[in-house]
Amino acid sequence: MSVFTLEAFLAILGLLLLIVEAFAPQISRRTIAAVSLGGTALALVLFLTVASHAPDSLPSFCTPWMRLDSLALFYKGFFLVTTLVVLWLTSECASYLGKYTLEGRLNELYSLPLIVCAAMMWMAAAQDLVTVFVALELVTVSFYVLVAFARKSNLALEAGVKYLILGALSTGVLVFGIAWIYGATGTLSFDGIAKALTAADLNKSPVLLGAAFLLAGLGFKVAAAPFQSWVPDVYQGAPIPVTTFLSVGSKAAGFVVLTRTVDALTVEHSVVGPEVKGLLLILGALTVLLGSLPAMFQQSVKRLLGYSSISHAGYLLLALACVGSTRSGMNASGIVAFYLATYLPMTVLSFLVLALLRVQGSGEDIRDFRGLAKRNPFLAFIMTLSLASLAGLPLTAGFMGKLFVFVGLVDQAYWGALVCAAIGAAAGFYYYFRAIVSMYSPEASAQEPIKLAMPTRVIASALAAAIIILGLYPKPLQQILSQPPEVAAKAAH
Amino acid sequence: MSPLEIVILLPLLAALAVGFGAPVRVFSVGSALINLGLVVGLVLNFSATGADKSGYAYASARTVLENPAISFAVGADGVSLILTLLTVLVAFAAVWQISAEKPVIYHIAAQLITAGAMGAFLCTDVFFLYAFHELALIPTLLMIALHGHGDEEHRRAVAWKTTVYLGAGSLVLLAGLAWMVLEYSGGQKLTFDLTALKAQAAASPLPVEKQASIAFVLLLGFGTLVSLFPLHSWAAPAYASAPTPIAMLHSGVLKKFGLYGLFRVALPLLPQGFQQPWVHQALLFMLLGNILIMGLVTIHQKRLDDVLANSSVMHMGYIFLALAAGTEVALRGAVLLMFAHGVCIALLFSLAGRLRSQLGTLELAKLGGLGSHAPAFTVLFAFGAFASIGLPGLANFAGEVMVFIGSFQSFGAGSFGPLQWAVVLALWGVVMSAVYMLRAYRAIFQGSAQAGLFMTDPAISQRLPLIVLAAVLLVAGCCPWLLLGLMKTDLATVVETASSAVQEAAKAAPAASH
Amino acid sequence: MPPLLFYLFALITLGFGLNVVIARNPVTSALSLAVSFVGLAALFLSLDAYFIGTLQVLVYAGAVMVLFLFIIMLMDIKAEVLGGRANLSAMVAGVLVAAILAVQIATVSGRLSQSEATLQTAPLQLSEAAKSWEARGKQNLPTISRDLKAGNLPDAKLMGETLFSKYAFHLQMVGLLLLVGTVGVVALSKRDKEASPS
Amino acid sequence: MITLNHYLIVSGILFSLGLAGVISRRNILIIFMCLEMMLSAANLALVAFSRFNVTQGLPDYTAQALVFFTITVAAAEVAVGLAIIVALFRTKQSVEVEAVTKLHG
Repeated sequence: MSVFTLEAFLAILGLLLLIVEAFAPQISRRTIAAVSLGGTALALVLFLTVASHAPDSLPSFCTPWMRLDSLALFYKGFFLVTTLVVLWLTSECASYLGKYTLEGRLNELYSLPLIVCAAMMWMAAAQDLVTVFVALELVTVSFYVLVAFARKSNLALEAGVKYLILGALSTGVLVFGIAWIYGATGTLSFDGIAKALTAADLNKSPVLLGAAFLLAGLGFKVAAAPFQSWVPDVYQGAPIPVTTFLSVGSKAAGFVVLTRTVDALTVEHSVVGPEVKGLLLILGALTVLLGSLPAMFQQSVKRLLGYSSISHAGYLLLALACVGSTRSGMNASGIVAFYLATYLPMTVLSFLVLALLRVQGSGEDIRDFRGLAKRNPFLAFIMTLSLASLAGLPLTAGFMGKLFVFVGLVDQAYWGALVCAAIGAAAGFYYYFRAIVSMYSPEASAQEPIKLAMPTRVIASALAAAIIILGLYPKPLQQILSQPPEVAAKAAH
Repeated sequence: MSPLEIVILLPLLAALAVGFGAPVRVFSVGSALINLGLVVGLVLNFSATGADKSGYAYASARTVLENPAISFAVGADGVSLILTLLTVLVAFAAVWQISAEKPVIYHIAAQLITAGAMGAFLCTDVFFLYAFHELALIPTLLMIALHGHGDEEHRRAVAWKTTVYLGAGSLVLLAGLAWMVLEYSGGQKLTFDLTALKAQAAASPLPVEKQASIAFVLLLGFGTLVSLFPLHSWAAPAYASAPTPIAMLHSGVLKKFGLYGLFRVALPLLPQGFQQPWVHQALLFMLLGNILIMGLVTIHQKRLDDVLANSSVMHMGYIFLALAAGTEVALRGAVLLMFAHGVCIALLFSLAGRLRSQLGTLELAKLGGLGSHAPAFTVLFAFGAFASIGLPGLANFAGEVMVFIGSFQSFGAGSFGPLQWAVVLALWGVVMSAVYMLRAYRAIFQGSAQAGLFMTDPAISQRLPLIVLAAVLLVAGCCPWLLLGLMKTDLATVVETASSAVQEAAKAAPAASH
Repeated sequence: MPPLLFYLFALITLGFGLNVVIARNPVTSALSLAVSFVGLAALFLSLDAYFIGTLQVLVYAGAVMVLFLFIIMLMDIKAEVLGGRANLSAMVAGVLVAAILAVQIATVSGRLSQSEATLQTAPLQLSEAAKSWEARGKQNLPTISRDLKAGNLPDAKLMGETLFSKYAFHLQMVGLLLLVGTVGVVALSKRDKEASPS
Repeated sequence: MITLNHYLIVSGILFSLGLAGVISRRNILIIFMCLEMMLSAANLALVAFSRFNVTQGLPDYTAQALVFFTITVAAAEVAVGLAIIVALFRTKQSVEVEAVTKLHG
């Protein structure tokens, strides 16, 4: 069996669930949740066995535009894990989400993520811009539906419209960028682009125009600077599982494509290499600042996490700009992947706590966190851990991620970006710390204790353990990511 | 598994267990007691065997990352063992005296601070050394913000001031450490391992000016954490308003991390840095600020907690004096003084906390006459106060004398330079200590008590840890060689490199002036 | 295509495009956009992209714009009231950004190596293409090579060949996308049964 | 004669017109139309490039395939988008940008 079959399985499972929903409405929500969760879990287990045995098997018809290198495999696994936790989060939130959806239906929230996951997994292996575009749009259109899904809430609808307008704008910008890259290089495949860019007589400016539009369009998906303004609003309005999916899955999907694009654009002897790196540095530094500084003034934790997600996108962009740095034992794409791997557990955990509070009927403001330590010390503990990790305190996963970014920046002597990153980190300490203080504050906003189901405890503990393990023992993950991507690719040929 | 790892992990596990609802006193106090026993055992065993070739006893390393090279490496030499002993002593006393009605978070915070301090003292990897200190810092700040004394507004303000100072200090420190690591790794892969860095420093020392610049950045970073003079203003209000166990642990133990870092990281790796005239003179200026200005400030305090907090800031000046001198005698004296100061300030804060909880005030003007009501309390306080002044026979005396003598006879023997002048001025600090401590003692214990402000002696069980601390002061004061003997070799090499560097510089100086 | 026709259609595209942006009434905007798209389709035809040109008319000018008109009528949207300070600044910003962008693109496009190429200097070589198609052996589609030999560009056939051989999988993905879109539309626009029928 | 440059300039102007509309208009429907215009402008550039990138005597049909996908995607996007806008209109009775600026915290 190949990885490709798994993706097809997920997409078909999603389709089946959609059909079941249309023709057999009497089937309960619980069953559908169980099927989608079970299907994803099964896919994850199968993926792990397949990936360790025969990673290079792809059907011949997709070899022209798809390739399974180590990076693609890593991201495929990443997307599977993300989808699994998002589906689980959906089932956690079901009781309160049902109030905001039409007739309490949630089925699309269980079936669409499966399709999105398949699309993201295809995107991870994509080798040309056509594949990237189609997969990306499949993800985006699904997200239009998901964001606006709880449409009885005005906030969700507004978030849906915002996401729609900016998403469509970014699509336009992206296609325009692709057109110009194609016009300048005459090809749509990443390999072809990289090859064309090394020709000494190539005129820079058309490539640069295309690259700028392309990066801006992809920047929307990862919540980067010119398009960052949608993030807090959409995060606040969308249902919590969807926000989590956006914050982790959509961002990672954007970064796979960005990694491939930047790798192609900054290939050795590329005529536009330095300019693209400069552009990434400026965008990254700007994103860090535009994420961190407004975050200091937020009252809603959901918005706070939105801004924090922007600033993390900034660090990731800065990491991407360190192409060619090997001081940290990984190349830029490895650093980005590592950072995302640390970002997954901490973001999911913080959204989980938010969701559990919502289920209890509490609000999403910082002051609603007051006295959480008394209501449920376990929740307070994992929230502290994930916020500390988001802030980048030593001994947590977040610090390791930031460490690699900083090492890369120092290695390339990008001092200006380093200063911006440091400012962002310092601001981060302030606003995450504020949320932590609130949790341990003796004056409680509500007194009744929060009870947790056993599975919730287990999964939350697993994620918390992931934060600590990645913070204390990152060596294995680094080793996976430091293999040059060509190794797996060569095996495929 | 190295015993040191167990010592570091135990408080962490205790904090976790208590956090998830295990019986508080059993786990928290129990782990503190076990740790105390373990560390005493380690110390005894160390004096019997000594360190191995690498200079560390009980060393072990677990690789966390190959590149950049980071490993969870632990190892103990005399200096770190003495500070570990201090940590477990103070932690035991601090945890013991948390009363039963306090929230669980007191115990969690105390255990986390203990674990952090222990990790910081015992790790031989710069990364973990820094990381463990952060682990200890955060509960400190949280506890001041949440459970500090005073009204909410005041508490918040103090908490933020402390957070800003210590946060900024940590960032400067991180930058300095990162700079140093980068410079020493040259073009090769980065390493955070202290032993590897030391080898690098010995093989290819950095240019003197660069050493001085890094040393200065580290001095600012570590200095903020120890409340070095112009960066000290967070310390007094923070200690005055921190909950008692936190004040004991931070002023007694965690603050020593800054000094320890300078001794353990900065001195061996940048031996010439601190002897560069501009760094040296800046350091002298700052430490005299600590001793003289803070001494005067302390004399003018009206409340016991302010007196103790400011005196704690002031006493740090002596240790910086040893750093500026850089002789072996002064440095060993400074380590002894760190230990002594930690024990005596923890004792004093603990007693002050008891006073506050029983009488509701610490205004010196309102107190008085307690000596006749609470004799045991008075005796314990007298131990702390007299140790703090530097009375012979108590621990601080030996340390201070060694610092002063060692500094006075520093390298440029025969010439009466700025350092010698600094020693002369610093001696006045002892006088000032005597003035404010004796005044405070008199105000509290002698005279007549005001109506309603009576207190009785604590119960025997409550006295126990305090008696232990007082006994330690006495033993270390009478037999300082017990501790000094632990660090026969570890500071000698540091001083050797530094002194040869200074002598070269001294040789070069007249040559340049001609 | 003679230059005159090019200019005519370019003018139609851009002129009605401008009208979309400045018209106050949404119905006017929608109709202008439809006309602009027809002009654009003509430009596609002039580039030998017959299939795409047809698609542009069918999908965009036909389906999409009808959908827009339908929604505008359904919602009975009034013309936008102009004025207000915020609106003015947005307009100035819009015009400025657009002008800068247009100038930038025009400058850059002059720097392309091919920018001076015309349809005559970059001609299609159908007979050579026919030969290379025949050389493909089994994968040769006789109907395409026959058309090519006869000197006609079998645009739709070539398009179909590309879509169903190289991009067959992408076509499935787009099908999935359309299905997701359909489901989404149903989920998002179904009337709430619990709500009052106002 | 008409060169590639001419087509690109038309495409660029159309794209800029769309962008100007997106920035300056307040009616969400019109903004959405302008977005479609930008997408079409990008399509024009793609088709022009594909025609002038003659491979084996024929236009490059990979780029035209992308245009095909773009048009399809845009149609789906319009459908979903209009559904969301209609849902918004039902609750707010307005399709002005002001209707969605409530979320500023």
